[in-house]
Amino acid sequence: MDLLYFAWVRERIGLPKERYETEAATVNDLIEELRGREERYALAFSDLSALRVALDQELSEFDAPLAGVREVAFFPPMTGG
Amino acid sequence: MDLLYFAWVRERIGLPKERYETEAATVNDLIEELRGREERYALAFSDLSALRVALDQELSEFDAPLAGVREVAFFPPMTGG
Amino acid sequence: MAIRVVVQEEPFDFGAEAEGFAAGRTDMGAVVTFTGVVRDVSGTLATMEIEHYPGMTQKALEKIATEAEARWELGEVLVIHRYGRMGPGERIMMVATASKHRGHAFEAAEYLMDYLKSRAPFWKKESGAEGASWVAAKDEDEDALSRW
Amino acid sequence: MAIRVVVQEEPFDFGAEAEGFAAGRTDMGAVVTFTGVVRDVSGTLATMEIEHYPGMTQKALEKIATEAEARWELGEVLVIHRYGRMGPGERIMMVATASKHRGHAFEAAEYLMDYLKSRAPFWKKESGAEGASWVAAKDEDEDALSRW
Repeated sequence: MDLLYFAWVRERIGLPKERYETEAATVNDLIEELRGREERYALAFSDLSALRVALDQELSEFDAPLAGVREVAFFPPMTGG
Repeated sequence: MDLLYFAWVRERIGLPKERYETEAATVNDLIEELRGREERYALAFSDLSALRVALDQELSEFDAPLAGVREVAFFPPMTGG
Repeated sequence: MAIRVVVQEEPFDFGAEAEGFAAGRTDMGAVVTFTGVVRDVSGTLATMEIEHYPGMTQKALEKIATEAEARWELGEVLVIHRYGRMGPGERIMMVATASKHRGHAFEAAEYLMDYLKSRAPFWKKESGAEGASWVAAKDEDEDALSRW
Repeated sequence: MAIRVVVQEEPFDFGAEAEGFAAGRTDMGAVVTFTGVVRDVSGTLATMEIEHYPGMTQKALEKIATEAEARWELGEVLVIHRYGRMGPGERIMMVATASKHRGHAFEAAEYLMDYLKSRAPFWKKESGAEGASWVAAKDEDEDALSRW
């Protein structure tokens, strides 16, 4: 799947997008995996209350299943308008 | 004083403005006088709930005193906007 | 804080008024406009004629705008209202508000409209295939004032 | 009912958009616009940079507009939102609504703004004398959704 990062999530992780293969069943499982990869991921995902997730470009919950999902995006709460 | 009429009040009475001398103490007293003048006034002032009054260009109540007032305007509820 | 109130017979340039309102200000994050348009409800409207009370209109609108200014944090307020004859689709009037906060700009614009509807001396008369008649005030317009 | 959603980097012509929105329609009595402007809160803002999620932005805005259409009687809805770099006083975005009823036009515009703030994928970063920082979402923006 593709992982996308926006705003300060992108800055902390240091890239906007990466290809990532996983067996994680849910977003929460995926986050656990990512936290274990490197310090910059652990930092970016340290406070989930400050994060939002979109699955295939639809806002979702952290306990949503990943089966069939091709694009996961992590970002802070939106501030448009 | 000057009496001013707007919208259908003007149409029923048949003029937009007239000079009128009165000893009436309040707007209600003035209306009583006007009703007694002619049928067209009686008709225009038949239903006070459908009328509004302004004294010297400020919206007022029907029991307001007329002392010192120079311009009395009668009209239906406003419909601007 | 600047209030501008315009009462005129001729059409106003809505695009230019919108473009120029609060333009270049860097302290106002939110701008709201409301525009009232002649609506042809029955499909038979030929013209709408708006009568007003010249001596009172400007004062009444300025009073409403001043009261809005006292209730919300506003940087600019604009009220334009036409009188005379106009056709379906023509713009009758507009209000515009600028504020730091979007909630203030929205509320002040709604307040201006609610008071303008029931407290500014304008009367609409519609003429069409079925003759001419004065537009009746709606109870809901008077009721709308109770929320402020 | 027509929905138009525009996401672009370049400035938009607010005056022309306002002038053209629902222009000539004779069945819409009420038009509301909201415009968001880059505000220099501290007096030291140099630029604001807006990042967005290209694949999602247009869809998210269309979804919000479609939901507004389902809730109110609207004749036209317009949403324009910029991304990229802009300076103090520049217009970031606008929404416009046209309805038969002024209450519907106002409510729909406020709904669009409330949802756009919290559900459309835009993020603001301010740069100035004190460095650069991401604008934090406000609790009140999330809370605003609960009224709908």
